[in-house]
Amino acid sequence: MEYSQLEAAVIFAARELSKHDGKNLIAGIGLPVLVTKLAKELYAPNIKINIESGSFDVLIPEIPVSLFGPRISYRCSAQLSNLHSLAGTGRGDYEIGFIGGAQVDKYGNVNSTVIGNYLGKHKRIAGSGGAVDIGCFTNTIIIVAHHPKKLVEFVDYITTPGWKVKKPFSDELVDREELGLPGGPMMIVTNLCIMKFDDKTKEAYVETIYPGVKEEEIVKMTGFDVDVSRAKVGEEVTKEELETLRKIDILNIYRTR
Amino acid sequence: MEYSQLEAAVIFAARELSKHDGKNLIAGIGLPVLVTKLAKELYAPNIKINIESGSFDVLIPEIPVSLFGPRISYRCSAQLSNLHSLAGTGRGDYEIGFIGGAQVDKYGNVNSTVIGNYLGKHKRIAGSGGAVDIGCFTNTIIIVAHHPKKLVEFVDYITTPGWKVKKPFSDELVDREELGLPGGPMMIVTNLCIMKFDDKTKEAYVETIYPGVKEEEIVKMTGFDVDVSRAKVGEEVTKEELETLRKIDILNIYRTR
Amino acid sequence: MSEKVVTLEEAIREVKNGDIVAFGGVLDSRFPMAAIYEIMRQQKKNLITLAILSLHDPAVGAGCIRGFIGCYNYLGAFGKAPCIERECNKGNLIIEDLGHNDSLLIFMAAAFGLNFVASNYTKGSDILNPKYSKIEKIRELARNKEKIPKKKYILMKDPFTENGEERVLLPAIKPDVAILHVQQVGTEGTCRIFGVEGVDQFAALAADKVIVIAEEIVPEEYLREDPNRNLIPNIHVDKIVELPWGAHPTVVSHYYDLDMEFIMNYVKEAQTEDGFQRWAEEWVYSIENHHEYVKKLGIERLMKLRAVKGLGFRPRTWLKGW
Amino acid sequence: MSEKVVTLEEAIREVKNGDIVAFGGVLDSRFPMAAIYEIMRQQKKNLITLAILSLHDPAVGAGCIRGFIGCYNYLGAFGKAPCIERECNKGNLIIEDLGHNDSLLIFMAAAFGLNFVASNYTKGSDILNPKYSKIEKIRELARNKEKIPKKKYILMKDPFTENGEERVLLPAIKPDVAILHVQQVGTEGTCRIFGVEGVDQFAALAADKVIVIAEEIVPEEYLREDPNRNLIPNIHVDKIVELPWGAHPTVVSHYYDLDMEFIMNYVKEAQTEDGFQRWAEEWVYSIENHHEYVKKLGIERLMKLRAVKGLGFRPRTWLKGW
Repeated sequence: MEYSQLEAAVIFAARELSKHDGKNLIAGIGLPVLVTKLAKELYAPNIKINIESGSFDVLIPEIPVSLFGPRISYRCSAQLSNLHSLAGTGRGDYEIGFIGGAQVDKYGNVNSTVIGNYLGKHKRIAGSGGAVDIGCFTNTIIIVAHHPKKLVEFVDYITTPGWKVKKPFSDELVDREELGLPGGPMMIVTNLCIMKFDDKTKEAYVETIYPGVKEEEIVKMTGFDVDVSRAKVGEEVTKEELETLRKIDILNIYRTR
Repeated sequence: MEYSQLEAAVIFAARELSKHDGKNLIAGIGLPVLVTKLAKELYAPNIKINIESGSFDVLIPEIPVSLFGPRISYRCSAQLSNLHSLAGTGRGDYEIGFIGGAQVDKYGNVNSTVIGNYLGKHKRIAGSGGAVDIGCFTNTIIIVAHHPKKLVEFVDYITTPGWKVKKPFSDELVDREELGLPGGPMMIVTNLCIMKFDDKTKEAYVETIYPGVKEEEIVKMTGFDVDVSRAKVGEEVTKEELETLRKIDILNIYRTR
Repeated sequence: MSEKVVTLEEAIREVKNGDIVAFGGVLDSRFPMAAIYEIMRQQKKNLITLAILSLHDPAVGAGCIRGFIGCYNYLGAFGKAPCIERECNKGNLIIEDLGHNDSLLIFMAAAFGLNFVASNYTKGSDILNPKYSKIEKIRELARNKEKIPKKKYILMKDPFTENGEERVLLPAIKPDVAILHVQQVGTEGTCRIFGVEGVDQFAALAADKVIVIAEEIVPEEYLREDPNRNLIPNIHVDKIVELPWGAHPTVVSHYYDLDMEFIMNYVKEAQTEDGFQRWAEEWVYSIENHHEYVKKLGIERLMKLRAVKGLGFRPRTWLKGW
Repeated sequence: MSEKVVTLEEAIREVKNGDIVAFGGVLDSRFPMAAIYEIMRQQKKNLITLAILSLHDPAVGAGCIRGFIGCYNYLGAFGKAPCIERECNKGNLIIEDLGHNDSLLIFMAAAFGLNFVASNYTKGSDILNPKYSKIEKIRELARNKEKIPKKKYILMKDPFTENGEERVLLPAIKPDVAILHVQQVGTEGTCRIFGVEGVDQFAALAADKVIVIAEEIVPEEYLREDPNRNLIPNIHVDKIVELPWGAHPTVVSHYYDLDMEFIMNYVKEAQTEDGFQRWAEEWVYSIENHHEYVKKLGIERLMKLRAVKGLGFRPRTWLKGW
């Protein structure tokens, strides 16, 4: 079956969640919801999806456009305030946090606030939403379109702390651990590959390439010097995966195809 | 009709609330609930009674033994957490706070924590409950049995700040205003009289004596040198007041008679 | 019926220029749009808004809102908020970037009578970087300047622990007015919300004045049959307005769905200043009140948006006909 | 049925000596009495309890609880708590006196991931007076000493305001375990409470481990029909125990009333140490489990306590016969 690169991204990301069945996860707006729903259908039936909308253990009967609407709160365990759910990051409730981002660097720092110079010429983008909270305390999965302007050497603004972060009240870069932050980026999922982080350097390297994608393309489309030497080719997308995904987003609301 | 002194206290206190119809009040455990319910029946139908149990605008269909039971939460406006209601003191939501106390001094400071020396020989009593929170931010009415051991020169321990209070982290006495605390004691209601506070000295004086009570008795039963020169005799308790009170506490749960 | 019940026009007259306004709902959900339109009609100035929203975009375009302390500036799935972006670029809108928890904690702290809290939700990020803070500029806009803290954050050593870890102090902000759109309000002000609660309760407790706009006014006694189900007590509500469809085009759980077409059209029109002016003229200024707005939307459009009982939304595959 | 469902005995095995235990309910309402009895049977030691309670009195008498950080030590309308008073006088129970709001804020802060908050709820009182603080002694009892702050309060100038008013810093405390008694729990742990909510939700969010004892286990789907009505999400609940009448003799809204006679008898018996030992032997140690306790209470007694539907309690004038 034919499939788009973005469909591959969603499916490969969902496969990664199979290792976390039964755990608590918090998912941000957009593709994370689609990925986690697919994972719950196929690989991790007991994963608990929580949303910063105050909705715990959500079922997602239909892919939502709004992260704060009835398709999220529908028959969740409890519908409380946004703070009740998102403060679960600080409490240590969520093993995994799943976010998107406009700009991601090789240390897994994410920028969703401004592109350019915050104090000079820049373009405003979405803003943090819950991304900073999720990034400070959970093991994050970051999903982003593979493009040299999006996968960069260093982000213009750290919205979500990755492995090399700002020392509070300064521009000095320090290791995440130095600030006592738990968790950290686990992987970057793009429409071409999955990158993980080297234990020592904390830099992203290509771990899994989707079938049919060329290494050269990844190198060309990555805005930093990326290690592809450890890359393996992922298993082919199955008919079941694709059909399930298309059934979940039957109207292609998330434009994955 | 015959009535007890405690019934007089409840009725005279309820009359005082007639000036506050339509306002928000927070009432503590015990007699305050009985007084406010009587006031709502007779003098202040639109007074809003709130309880530190998280219960807003309560109806009190039957006099409760527990301040945290179903007779309090019954058809209140909203039943939230204790913090939701009691923090209304700090928010400035309640014009009046109504509390009891084991020991009250001439400045309207209330002690409900220990009788004696906290660091030496002492007897433990109830503890603050919400009394300190109510006393810091509202105009308080304090109800107490008239006895020289209960109405004292200065309390053994300030649980609820009155007019002369402790400077934070010290034993130094300062005026309440110096700490920026709003409100303050409005009156002390006993089974013999109502005391109010002199605007200048902030000391309690007898304002209203219940019919049949002798001045000498008040002087004798008061543990501090009390000014009775301004006292007037209150209006006789009516049949309607007494009947309503006895109907509210039909089983004499609060032992007012 | 209580004296609290007024018209939308009367309720919005309570909003003063330079007020700190907390809107209820979140983003494209249960957002008080009719209030946004009325704020535009009454030409409020220098308002400062808080928290996670963005469907206030038209009121930014109309020059009513000039300060924002919060965490989000997109129209969710509909992408960039055209007026927010434009007015921000022109220097007319000042944004102080926070995280989501901190945006909420500002209300929570005020709701519970606290002055500040030690929050750890931004460590390592540039949100905490003081060089990006614009709180002083926002302070200048405020009618009650003392309500806006002198600093966005302050760093201190934890005095309660052995090691004295660094803590981030985040100050409370008490809104002048909260404007909420809820599904049901009792005749005396008790509120019941269905679905996502957002920060409505904390905002209502924290604000000096609370305006509640509701899909329905219902008997107070009905809501009081189950007080545990209610989110905001009557004593906290100052003004009540009944406005069915008053959150259109945002989604109201158990009542109606997102009007995606309407929002997409807005986004398209508002790309240019002229386009936004035309849109505002058509959908706000030339419309006398909410009744006329609903009539202009038309029955056809509204019927398609109705939520299905037992679900709280209308499944997209059920959309054929109504 | 989820693996979370266990017996009371198994659940209470999760409580370790020296644990900081948050009990749900308040005072004589919805208090987890069966858990108190089982704590006595399992002879826990050096427990530290928080907040507003006092019906834990028998576990104080039995020597299980030795620290208390909270605001209330009476049995409500039933007067003094005999074992608390006695053990306190003997130096076996260490009480750190707080106000009610501060007792709650300790949980709230922990629930929302804060380290401390600036609270103003004790200014002017001796509660704030450091010479009366016993926090260091309570710290010695704790299994996880770092969980108890070094100081009860700290005073600082407000760094966010022009005048620098003095603020009182109050630290969060994260309980090791929360033990709640609720009316309904879903098969996966979702909790629904009727009537007074106490601090159960904050305690559940804050605690490392959460044990929920319920009048009834109900289908999870039933509670999920209205998630806005639920107070504690399933993901926060670790152990579930079904124990009808498990809060006896305290009151459980919509289920049963206060057993005043039982409490008055307890108060009378526990006036002396011997009397308390006799009471404990009769009502705790000689009773194998909660089933036996309920049988001993007898049907006659229980039927009189049943709440009336539509009211949530049984009017006292309806007590003739059952």
